[in-house]
Amino acid sequence: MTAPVRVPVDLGHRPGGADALVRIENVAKTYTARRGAGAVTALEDIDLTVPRGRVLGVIGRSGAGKSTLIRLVNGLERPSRGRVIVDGAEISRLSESALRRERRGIGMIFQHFNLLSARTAAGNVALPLEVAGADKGAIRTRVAELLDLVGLGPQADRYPAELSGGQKQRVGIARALATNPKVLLSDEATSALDPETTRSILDLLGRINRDLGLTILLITHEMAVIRAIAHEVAVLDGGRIAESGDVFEVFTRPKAAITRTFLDEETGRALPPALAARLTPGPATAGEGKQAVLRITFRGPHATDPVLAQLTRDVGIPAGILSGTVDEIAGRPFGTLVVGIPPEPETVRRASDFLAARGLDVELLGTLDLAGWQRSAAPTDLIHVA
Amino acid sequence: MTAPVRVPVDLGHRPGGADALVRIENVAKTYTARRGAGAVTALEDIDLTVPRGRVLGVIGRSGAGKSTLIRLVNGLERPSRGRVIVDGAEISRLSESALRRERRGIGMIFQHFNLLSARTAAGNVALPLEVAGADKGAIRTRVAELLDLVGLGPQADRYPAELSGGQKQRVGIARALATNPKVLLSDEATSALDPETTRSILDLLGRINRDLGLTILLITHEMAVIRAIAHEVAVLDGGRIAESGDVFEVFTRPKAAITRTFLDEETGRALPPALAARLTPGPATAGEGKQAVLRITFRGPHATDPVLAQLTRDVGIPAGILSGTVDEIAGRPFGTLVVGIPPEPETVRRASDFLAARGLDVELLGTLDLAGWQRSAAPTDLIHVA
Amino acid sequence: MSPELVRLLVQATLDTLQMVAVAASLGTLIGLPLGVFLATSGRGELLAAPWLNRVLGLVVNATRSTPFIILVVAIIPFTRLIAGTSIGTTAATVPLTVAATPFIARLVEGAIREVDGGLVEAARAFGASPLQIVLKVLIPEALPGIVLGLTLAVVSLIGFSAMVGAVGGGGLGDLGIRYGYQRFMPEMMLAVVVVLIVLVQLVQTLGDRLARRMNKRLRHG
Amino acid sequence: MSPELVRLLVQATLDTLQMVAVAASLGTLIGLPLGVFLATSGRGELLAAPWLNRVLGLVVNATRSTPFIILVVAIIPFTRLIAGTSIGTTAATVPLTVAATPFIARLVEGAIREVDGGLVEAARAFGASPLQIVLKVLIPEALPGIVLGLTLAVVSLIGFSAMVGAVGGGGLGDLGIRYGYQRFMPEMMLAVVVVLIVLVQLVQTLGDRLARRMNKRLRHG
Amino acid sequence: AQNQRVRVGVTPGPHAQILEAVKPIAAKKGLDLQIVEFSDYVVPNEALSSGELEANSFQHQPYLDNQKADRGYKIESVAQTVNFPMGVYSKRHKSFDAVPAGGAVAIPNDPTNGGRALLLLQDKGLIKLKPNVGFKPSVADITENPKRLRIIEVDAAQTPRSLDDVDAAAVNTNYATAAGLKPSDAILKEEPKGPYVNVIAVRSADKDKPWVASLVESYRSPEVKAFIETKFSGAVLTSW
Ligand SMILES: Nc1ncnc2c1ncn2[C@@H]1O[C@H](COP(=O)(O)OP(=O)(O)OP(=O)(O)O)[C@@H](O)[C@H]1O
Ligand SMILES: Nc1ncnc2c1ncn2[C@@H]1O[C@H](COP(=O)(O)OP(=O)(O)OP(=O)(O)O)[C@@H](O)[C@H]1O
Ligand SMILES: [Mg+2]
Ligand SMILES: [Mg+2]
Repeated sequence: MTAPVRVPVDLGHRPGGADALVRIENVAKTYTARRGAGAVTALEDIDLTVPRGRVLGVIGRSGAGKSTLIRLVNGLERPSRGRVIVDGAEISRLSESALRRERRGIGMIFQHFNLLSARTAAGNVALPLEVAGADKGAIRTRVAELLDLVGLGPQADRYPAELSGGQKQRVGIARALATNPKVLLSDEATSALDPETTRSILDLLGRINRDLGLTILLITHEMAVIRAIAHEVAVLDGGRIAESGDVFEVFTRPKAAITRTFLDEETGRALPPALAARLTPGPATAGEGKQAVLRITFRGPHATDPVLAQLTRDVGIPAGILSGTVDEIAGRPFGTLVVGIPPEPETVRRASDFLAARGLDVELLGTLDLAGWQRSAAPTDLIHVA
Repeated sequence: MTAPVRVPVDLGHRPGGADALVRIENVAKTYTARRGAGAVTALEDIDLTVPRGRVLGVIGRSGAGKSTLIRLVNGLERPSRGRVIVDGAEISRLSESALRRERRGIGMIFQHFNLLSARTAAGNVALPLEVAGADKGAIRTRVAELLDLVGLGPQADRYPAELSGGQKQRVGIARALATNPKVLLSDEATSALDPETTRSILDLLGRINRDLGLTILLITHEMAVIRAIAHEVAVLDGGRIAESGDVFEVFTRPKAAITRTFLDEETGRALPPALAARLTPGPATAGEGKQAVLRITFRGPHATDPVLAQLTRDVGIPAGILSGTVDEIAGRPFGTLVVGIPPEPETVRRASDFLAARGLDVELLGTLDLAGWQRSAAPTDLIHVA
Repeated sequence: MSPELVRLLVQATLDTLQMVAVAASLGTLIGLPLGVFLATSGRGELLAAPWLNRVLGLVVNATRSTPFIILVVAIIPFTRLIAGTSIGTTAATVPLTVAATPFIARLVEGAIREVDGGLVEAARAFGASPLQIVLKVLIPEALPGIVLGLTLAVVSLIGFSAMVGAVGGGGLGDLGIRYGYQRFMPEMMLAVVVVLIVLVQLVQTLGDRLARRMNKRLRHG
Repeated sequence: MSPELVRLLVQATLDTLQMVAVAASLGTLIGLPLGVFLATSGRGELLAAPWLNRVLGLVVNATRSTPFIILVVAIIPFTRLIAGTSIGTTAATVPLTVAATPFIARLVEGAIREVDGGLVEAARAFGASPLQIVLKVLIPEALPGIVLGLTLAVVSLIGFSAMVGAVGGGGLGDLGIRYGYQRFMPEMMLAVVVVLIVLVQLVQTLGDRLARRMNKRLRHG
Repeated sequence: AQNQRVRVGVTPGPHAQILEAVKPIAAKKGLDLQIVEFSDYVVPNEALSSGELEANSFQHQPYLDNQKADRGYKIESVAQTVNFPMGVYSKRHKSFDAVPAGGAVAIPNDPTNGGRALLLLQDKGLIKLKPNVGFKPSVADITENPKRLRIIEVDAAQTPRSLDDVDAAAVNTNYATAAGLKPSDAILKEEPKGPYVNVIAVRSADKDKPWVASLVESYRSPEVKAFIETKFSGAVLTSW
């Protein structure tokens, strides 16, 4: 693929994004019962807004109602209760013909691609342009440009049946962007893409968001996607919003259990599985071969290593890193370290106090029992005294 | 969903896995040309084996040939050249009817699910059991058990059109496991799943691999999946194998550029994008506001923080963590830190020598120019002197 | 209308129902597998038997292109073998079935060809035999289409059955022709047409409902 | 066969070709949109117009269930209006077209109903109008099915056209019946049947090829 | 004792209607007539020959002879019945002379009636047919057509319906009256004593069976004659 130029995405909070382009008010959605299966309440009590020019990421378990939510926004589903308003138009109440006008300003990337089998990649991308009545020459130019952007120039004349999964997905992305919509609804747009292609697609979306003010409502199950492109995030759980807010806030201080669980699956935030198996949650208990495990979260202007060095040097508590990550979320630095310290309650208290005094978030995960740990010497080596 | 019991996966190298259950020898695959499009060479010079009872992960860019590769293994595609042998049977040469017998021992999870629209979730899972001639009662029991395992008990009687993307994918997973195959071919089995569900599915696969000796050939674009479950990994690039080997080896010492690129997209291994934009690759150059950026890789029995502390204390070179991660790959500890140090060549040389002497891999990424860095004070705060 | 004509109308309706029911059932019994075979036995397909495919295709085409009355006469010995006689409503069911079968086969073939290739691949991947694929994948997935096709066939048969008058068969169409057309009795013609329309309307509605009920795919709203 | 009979055969073949070509073309011209409408105008569907849907469905059913010869008589005034006369090959094309149209409409309806609902959703999401959805999504996606349906219709028409002999329509089927059958000229019958089979075989092969060529989806191998 | 079953094949229209009138009379003579209508001219003989009918009543002698010659049936006529003289009608012209050169003439498309129509035209000197064509000449047998008449063959019952579209049409009288034409208005008329008297046919083996006599008697009864005369008001001529 022709690698799109890597442009760093400016994700800083910007002024002027005050008005809500997408407003979801008190929405519920129930799929009616049918012979052999009961009704399914997919969404309940949903209140959510996407400010103009911003990127809202939605995460949630499989079946949480994410696709349903996004389909409400362009009126493919009607809410059972509540209102959906996009740029002033009450989508949830418009007639199908009135919806048509509104939808021309809303691009959508479908979870299952929904490509026309009888049209080539180029033909599929051309569809929304034809629908909008663009002239032939303009369509040709725009389609070629879009296919190049998503790295599918050479595949322009292939039919969907001749494309790989990720290639199909990229055709869907190009198609959604074809008419320069003001809102983009993206349902797992990068789920079939490798990390490199994902990055280039996210760069592309970020660039359009920044340069053209595209508002994006983005569903994903990849935390990295939220981290890379979203300004705000909403976490859906069982059809309800478990929590929502600024990405940095939510990711660094997750409140809902589901959010924590998701973040824990990211490398560095939780114990490696081999160690996790030996962890007893709850207050620390002393004993031979035991370690109290703390998770230290660095938010914003704090450094990583000196804190542990100081803990050892100044307080006399040896701490070993069990796992950890230092990264940037929505452009702001953020780190997590999971460390092991001696398990005596007094030691744990002192360490916690010391760290808290330095402005760090500290969480006691439990007690690690390494007695009889034999399988591999490796993990224990991680735990050491500085 | 009913959360499957979390069982830690034993991924240690085990003896007795010497014989190759899947052998791909010198294989090439070309899709023939048709009116309007040329021939496509999807695979070339592929040599690959999956030892019995092991998990081989395959990664590669979108369109690299991963799906094609996996489809060769159960004979859904025939290679244009070379041989594919599964458990002694030459799949690439068998007649369709001979293939049938072999295929009953090979489960497959399809990238696009391929669920029967006319059957419920339970009916879809029952299909391979019916095909294998299991009796009704046994089928009912097994189907219920499998649906519970993938967290779809309540959705048993829903049709695919009434399931979410991830729910469909899990039906596909349950279906592939139904007959207790000896080999599982998995084409992006978790691509539509949230981190928590992904984890539970991987735990499930790992458990079956461990307990029943299931051999798995697994395609994924998520490095975390490889990390969590694969013993070996092969990296496909443009239809050829760019590199392959033990996961720990490949992930900690990636040789191919494509592998590095993929790993760099993981949190911690590369610079955060905001900083990456200010990095000039190449030898370090001194200057006002400049930092030399080193990537330090800890493999196996090495600790993280004391090294940096020692670098500061003993060598007198202040080092700040720019990003980093400490984790476990295939059960072995592994860490990466990207650090900034003063950019003078002599300093860089000394630091490198010191770290190398301690058995660490050190790589000079380039020079970071923070002069005029104003947007946010945050990232620079990460860089400090211990 | 005189009571006699009403009696005739009732009898004709029963005759039509009987003929169509039998011809449609038998036609489906043979036409369904035949259609499935035609759809799956081309070169490189599931049951690949290109030669047999071609021969059966030819037979189907030949049967379909032969005018009904010629078909009727051509198969009189066969009719007699099956029905014991070659005339009357019962006997007429034989050529009607012979005419319906290839028609149904082609309709079934069309429905089967619409089934997503990915589903067949999935079944092949699980080691399903061609027969299993046909029974567990192709037919169930094509069922809504097959039902619509059968509806089409039944409606065609109702119209078609008018021609069995040639061998002394009865039925509504024949009644319409004999009385309405030959004897110039417009009220009989009208009565017959009304009954036919009601009948066809019933069949069509039933077929549509059934097909809709069986279709578990996402519908285009 | 005498030269005179050969001449008759050639003339009949031309007549059949003409009638079938005209009836199939006009039938498609009207039947295609009609079928699309029937498939998309049910309650809650794309063009939702349940009343018109029901009325048109009734008309289609009525036309389909009326025996051909009765249809011929019933529409004589209409035929005369269109063709200037009610008898002869040209005039026969009118009832043939009237009979073919609802048949084609139902076949098209079936093909359209097979189109994946997700594709219509995608088009709706881009603000496509119902007409655009029909022209850019439904018809192109259903095209292989429509072509198979039209093939079926043309073959049916070839067999059906035998009945236009009633109004002096001529054509192969009529020739076969009047000479081959009624006048007991087996060689004529054979000649007619052979020409018919060749014709049908050609149409079927062409239709199959075309449908296959147009189908860009994954095929079941 | 049970009445003897006699299955009689007829064609729709007058033959069927007459047999319906014969039925009650035959019943008194111990015959249970079962009338089987065939909208075809070939099958009734085939069915009779193969024993699926005991008799049929739909054809005239020349046609029967020809069928026997063609297909070797062992059946024969046992009585003459009725005649449907054919007439040529027109809505456009008062006489056939007024039919212009190249005018269209509709005739029935079945060999019997069509042949009759052609022979009628030959008798009136309008066309010439090949010699020795027998009773069922076809359009292909026309050798001379000085008026260049366009002969259009349509279904027999269709001929009256075609009058609006042609200059003239040869119509069997029964269809003519049913369609509201007056036989007296015909511009050409067949000789009533032609060879086209219809017959009752039975298998040769049966011709001396008592039921045959009963059937013939019932048919050629005064009641039936009266029925025919009132029902068809002269369009169907009886032979007794
Ligand atoms: N039927 C086909 N005809 C022509 N080319 C094809 C066909 N199927 C796949 N290809 C091409 O072969 C290459 C490999 O495809 P494949 O599906 O194996 O990729 P992949 O690695 O699975 O990609 P992804 O991660 O996007 O699913 C791609 O360039 C694709 O476009
Ligand atoms: N047509 C339908 N009828 C009944 N239930 C449905 C229907 N569509 C979706 N559901 C149910 O509604 C719930 C929400 O579905 P939705 O597709 O919105 O989930 P999702 O969050 O997008 O999940 P995923 O990440 O797996 O795609 C699920 O439990 C699903 O099974
Ligand atoms: Mg979804
Ligand atoms: Mg793939």
